Amino acid sequence: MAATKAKTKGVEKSDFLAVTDLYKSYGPVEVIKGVSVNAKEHEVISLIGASGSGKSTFLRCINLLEIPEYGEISLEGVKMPLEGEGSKRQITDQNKLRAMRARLGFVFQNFNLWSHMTVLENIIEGPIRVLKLPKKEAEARAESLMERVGIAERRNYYPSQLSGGQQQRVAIARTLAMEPRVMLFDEPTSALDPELVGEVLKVMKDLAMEGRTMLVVTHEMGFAREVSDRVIFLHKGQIGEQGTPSEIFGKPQTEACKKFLQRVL
Amino acid sequence: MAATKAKTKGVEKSDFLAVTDLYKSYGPVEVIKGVSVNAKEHEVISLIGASGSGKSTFLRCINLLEIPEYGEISLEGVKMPLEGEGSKRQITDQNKLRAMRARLGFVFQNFNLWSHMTVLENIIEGPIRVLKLPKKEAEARAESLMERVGIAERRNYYPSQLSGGQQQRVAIARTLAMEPRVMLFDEPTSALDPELVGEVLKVMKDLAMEGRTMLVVTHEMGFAREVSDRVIFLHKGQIGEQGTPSEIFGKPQTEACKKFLQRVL
Amino acid sequence: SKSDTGIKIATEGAYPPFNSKNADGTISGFDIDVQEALCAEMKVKCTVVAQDWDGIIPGLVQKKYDAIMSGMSITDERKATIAFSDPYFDNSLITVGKVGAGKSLDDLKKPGVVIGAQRSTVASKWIEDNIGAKAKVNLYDTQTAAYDDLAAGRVQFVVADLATVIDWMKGKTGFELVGDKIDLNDHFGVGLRQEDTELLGKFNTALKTIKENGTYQKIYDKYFTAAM
Amino acid sequence: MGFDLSILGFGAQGWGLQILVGTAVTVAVAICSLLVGMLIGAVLVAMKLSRYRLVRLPAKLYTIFIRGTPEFLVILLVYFGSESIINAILGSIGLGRIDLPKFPAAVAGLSAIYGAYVSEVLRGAYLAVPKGQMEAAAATGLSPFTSLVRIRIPQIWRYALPGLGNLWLSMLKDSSLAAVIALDELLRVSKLAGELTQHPLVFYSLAGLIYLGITALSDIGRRRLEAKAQLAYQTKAAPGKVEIKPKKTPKSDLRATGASHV
Amino acid sequence: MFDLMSQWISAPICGLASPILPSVFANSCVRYFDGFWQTIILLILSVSAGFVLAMATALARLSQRKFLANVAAVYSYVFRGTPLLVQLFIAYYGIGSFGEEGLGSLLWLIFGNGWTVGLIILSLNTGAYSAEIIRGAVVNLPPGQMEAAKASGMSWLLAMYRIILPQAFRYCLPAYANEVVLLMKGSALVSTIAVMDLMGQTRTIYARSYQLEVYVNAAIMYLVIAGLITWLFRSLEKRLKVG
Ligand SMILES: Nc1ncnc2c1ncn2[C@@H]1O[C@H](COP(=O)(O)OP(=O)(O)OP(=O)(O)O)[C@@H](O)[C@H]1O
Ligand SMILES: Nc1ncnc2c1ncn2[C@@H]1O[C@H](COP(=O)(O)OP(=O)(O)OP(=O)(O)O)[C@@H](O)[C@H]1O
Ligand SMILES: [Mg+2]
Ligand SMILES: [Mg+2]
Repeated sequence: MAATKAKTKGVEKSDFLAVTDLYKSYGPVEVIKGVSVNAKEHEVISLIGASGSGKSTFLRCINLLEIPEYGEISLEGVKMPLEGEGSKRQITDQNKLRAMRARLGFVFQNFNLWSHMTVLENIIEGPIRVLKLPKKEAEARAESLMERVGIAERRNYYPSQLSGGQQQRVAIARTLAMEPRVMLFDEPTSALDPELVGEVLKVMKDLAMEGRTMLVVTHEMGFAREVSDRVIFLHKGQIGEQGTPSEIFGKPQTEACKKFLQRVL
Repeated sequence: MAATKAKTKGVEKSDFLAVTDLYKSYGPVEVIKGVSVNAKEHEVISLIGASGSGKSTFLRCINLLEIPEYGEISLEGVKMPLEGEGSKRQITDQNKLRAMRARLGFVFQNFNLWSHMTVLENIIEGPIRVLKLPKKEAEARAESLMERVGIAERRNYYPSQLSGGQQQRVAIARTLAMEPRVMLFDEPTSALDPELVGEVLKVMKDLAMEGRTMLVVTHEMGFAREVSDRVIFLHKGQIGEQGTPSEIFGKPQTEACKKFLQRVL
Repeated sequence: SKSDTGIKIATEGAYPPFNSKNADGTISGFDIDVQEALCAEMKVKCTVVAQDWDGIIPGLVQKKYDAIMSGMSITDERKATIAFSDPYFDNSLITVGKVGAGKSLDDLKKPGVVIGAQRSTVASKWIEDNIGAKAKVNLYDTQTAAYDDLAAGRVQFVVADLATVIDWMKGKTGFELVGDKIDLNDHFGVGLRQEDTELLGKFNTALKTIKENGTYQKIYDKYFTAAM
Repeated sequence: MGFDLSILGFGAQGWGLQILVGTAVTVAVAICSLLVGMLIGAVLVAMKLSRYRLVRLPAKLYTIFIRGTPEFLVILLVYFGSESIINAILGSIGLGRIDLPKFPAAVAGLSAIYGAYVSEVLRGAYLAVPKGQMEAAAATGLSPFTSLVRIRIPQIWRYALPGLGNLWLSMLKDSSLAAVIALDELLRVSKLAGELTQHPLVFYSLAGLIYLGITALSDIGRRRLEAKAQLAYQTKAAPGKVEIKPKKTPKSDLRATGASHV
Repeated sequence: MFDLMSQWISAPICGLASPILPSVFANSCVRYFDGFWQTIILLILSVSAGFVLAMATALARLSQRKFLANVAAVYSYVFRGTPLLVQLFIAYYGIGSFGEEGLGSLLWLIFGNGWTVGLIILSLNTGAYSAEIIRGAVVNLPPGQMEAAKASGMSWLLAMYRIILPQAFRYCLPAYANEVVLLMKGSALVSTIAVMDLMGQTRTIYARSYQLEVYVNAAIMYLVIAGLITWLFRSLEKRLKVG
């Protein structure tokens, strides 16, 4: 991690991942209405909130899977390449975007493993094609990652031959293989059968422990409470409340948050 | 009802609908293993039991949608036209079968409304084609039935334009238009959204009140308790237990029935 | 009995000057004029039907029509299937090529040469028998298509009936005849079903008459004398 | 390469009228072949759905044959073969010969081809009708025949329409094959005109445009029909007020479920 | 070169087999086989070229660039909206009528003989149809596949090439097999532009004997090719089947 630390020199810690005043609508419906989140390096932030409150949309805006109409996103002081405002907003520099996406690891709710590739192929694809790693090196990296998330003996299986929990672990390994600066998780366990949730949460906890910067949309309140440095409660496209887990779960301030926690706990 | 009563003269009440020692298998799997049920006229019988216990199969055997390998079925003393035994069993007289089916109204779980016909057309089809009623008369009958189940203002709608509850009420009206002697219901509410169940149960209760002979496979224990004269608990293709609602729901005798009731109540 | 109802005569309609279709849908040419003269002589009503070359003999056999007048050579192969009247035209083959493509028939055997002809004609058979496997032969559904490819330059030579070549070369520059006429003792006749001997007799009589009374010569002059 | 526009006109030297007539023949061949093809298809599908292997087998073999043989070849086979067969049969029972003109021959060839494809479309549609629909009919006491006519067939139509629409589009194009048996349809007229005027490109391009036009028109018509057939199946709208909105069908199905693109 | 090959293959086969073949077939055996090889070669080449073309067209149709997408759509529509026979005639008799002088010697390499014209038109035709098949498959893939590719920093083209198209191809293999059989049948039409493929040879044989059997023999050979194609694609499908 020494190398990466050196890279971030001169960047204020609070600016590691900075999302400023984000707005996003679908047609006439405003889904995100001015959300700002600054993540420090090594910080683990949980995003919670009712269904439809805009959590996924917020996350997808960060790596521009959706283009927000207003607001800026920057990683380690470098801005996402956007230009214009409102519906005219555009990506200016596709190459820069790709480079930045590679450093923003995204783990999907539905895993989205590439179904025509084996576990190993899924993991080495990005490093080889995007990071231009030699195949040997990519494979070595993949091996250690598979070991780590506990799917090494499935390396030649196809996604359809894996359980949901295994698939999600592969998806996490695939993202890690890019050595991203920040990991974004969108409800990584909600598509899993209850008995498979644990194995994925365990991997995520390990990641948090080793100091990864993580932004996690989750319905797993236990995870949020135990692992996060900060919990953000999204309410109707805005930040309803935020604080340490003990603040949020212990004494929520707003009505909305109280109600939400009552329902889910 | 005077006319119908006259018709049944000479038939013993207990013989109104008689199913004797029915057996049915699919391939090697025996699904119904010797079930006998005698329904008296005006009797309402609820069939309950775990999923897979053979309730639907039993009901479908009654009007020969499935052909049972052994056992007899008779309505008002007239036997269903079957011949042979085991896998060689055959229907002997198609005309007679059709006439008897017309008098055994069947209401499906999935309604099975004819999707290319409007509500009105669905209801008059049977009377015109099977009972050879003049169109005028069939329509008059349909009108009063639509009134009764509360779908009169939808007469020109197609099934796809109706809610599930409305569709099931049309299906009941379609069956009633044949003026059947017995109504067979196969879980008529289980394909409905919870808020739509009530409207169909109400129609069925009305039918029970006016003295229809009914055999109802249902998961609605409230309905079974309130409306039935007798409740039959099917267990693994046999009658596990039967009695009045208060007997069955109050003090079930068998382990299986107790367990089942615990789960569903 | 045919004379009561009239007879149908098939022609290809893509073989000038013998038969070719016009913009108004009618067909005209030497074959048609001779046919009209013959029918007038026989006093029967004749109708011309257009028929593609490939199917023209099967069509006759299957009684789609009663006769063929379509610049058809009398050959032994064809005689196995149908009957022919006496000849009404003496034909010979000729080779036409682009100016400079060749001087004699031997040039047809040069490597890389492509020769065009209409599928299933005397010409195509002659190429096969005399040039053999040495040349590449392009076979076309119609004679016109073969000429079109000669003009376009896809083939260097076309072997075809003398009369059609002369007709086609009218007003064109850049093409010349190659070598001598190829006389195969080839004659055009009216194709008829083998069992229709009565009709055959009538055709022969009529043919004899129009040759004797000068009608035939007039038609012949109209199409060929000036050209050749 | 300049050309005199009058060759496209309607005067004595113009091929306009011929082209128009040719277009009409093309459309007529396609329509007749579709109708006859539907009849053949209906018979074939009845055979394919039969309980008896011996009845199913010929229909199946026939379909395999049509699927694997060029349309061009089938048309020639029918053209040269059908009459001999028909006449052989007629002859053997002591009847006279018949004369099969080109138009019916073309229709016979094309419908022999499309009958096979239609039968596949119909078979799919037959099986697509939900089982419950027929069970409800049986439970009501409708006879098998009445159920077929009143319940199954009206619904088959709905499922079959997209497939039939596609077949129609390929049929239109395949009707150009009638040119090879010298039926004066659009393509053959264009060919003759092109050869005689020495402007083949003009006439072939014109023919291409006309085919494109007919295809485009048919495509619109097909969508209308499909939308209409879907009328009863649109959800929750007031009756009578249901809009005829062409359902978005991917353009990719210009091609038939299995027919040629000749 | 090809002629030589076909002679080396067909002559011995026919020589050996003629005693057991029906006479109509035996008499024209060499012709049939020459045609057979021509058809096979034409098919292999046009399927290959058409496949590349189809991929490119499908990509263009799906791309964000309006102009590219429109060009691809028009190409695909025109070739699917007109009969193959018309396309062949336009190219061979129509464009070809300008001759070498009109078209230039480079274009004449293509338009100078029926075989290359046939190859080009067959490729363009199957390219247009296959592009639609592939596009349909791409559109029906789960959108998450593309998103995951984007999220790992792949460009659109790279994602298409590595992630989307390989999956789409597996998905549409049965439809594509169907298309290849249709192309095989369509290829019979090149006999109208002076190509001696199986159909061209068949028609020439028929012109000599007028026996219906000549066509029946050809039909059997075409059926064999169709069966071969179906079998090939089935095994390909099995090999590519995942999980
Ligand atoms: N592509 C889209 N088009 C239109 N509306 C959308 C789209 N995606 C999301 N929305 C709407 O935006 C709102 C926020 O959606 P989002 O998926 O971000 O919610 P969420 O907080 O992630 O909910 P959940 O917990 O159910 O995943 C919802 O009302 C949703 O219907
Ligand atoms: N067509 C069939 N072929 C084979 N097995 C069948 C068939 N229909 C039903 N079965 C089997 O018969 C058994 C009884 O089925 P049935 O539908 O009668 O149960 P049920 O009591 O109605 O259950 P549920 O409450 O789920 O509707 C089940 O195990 C089922 O799998
Ligand atoms: Mg979400
Ligand atoms: Mg059931």
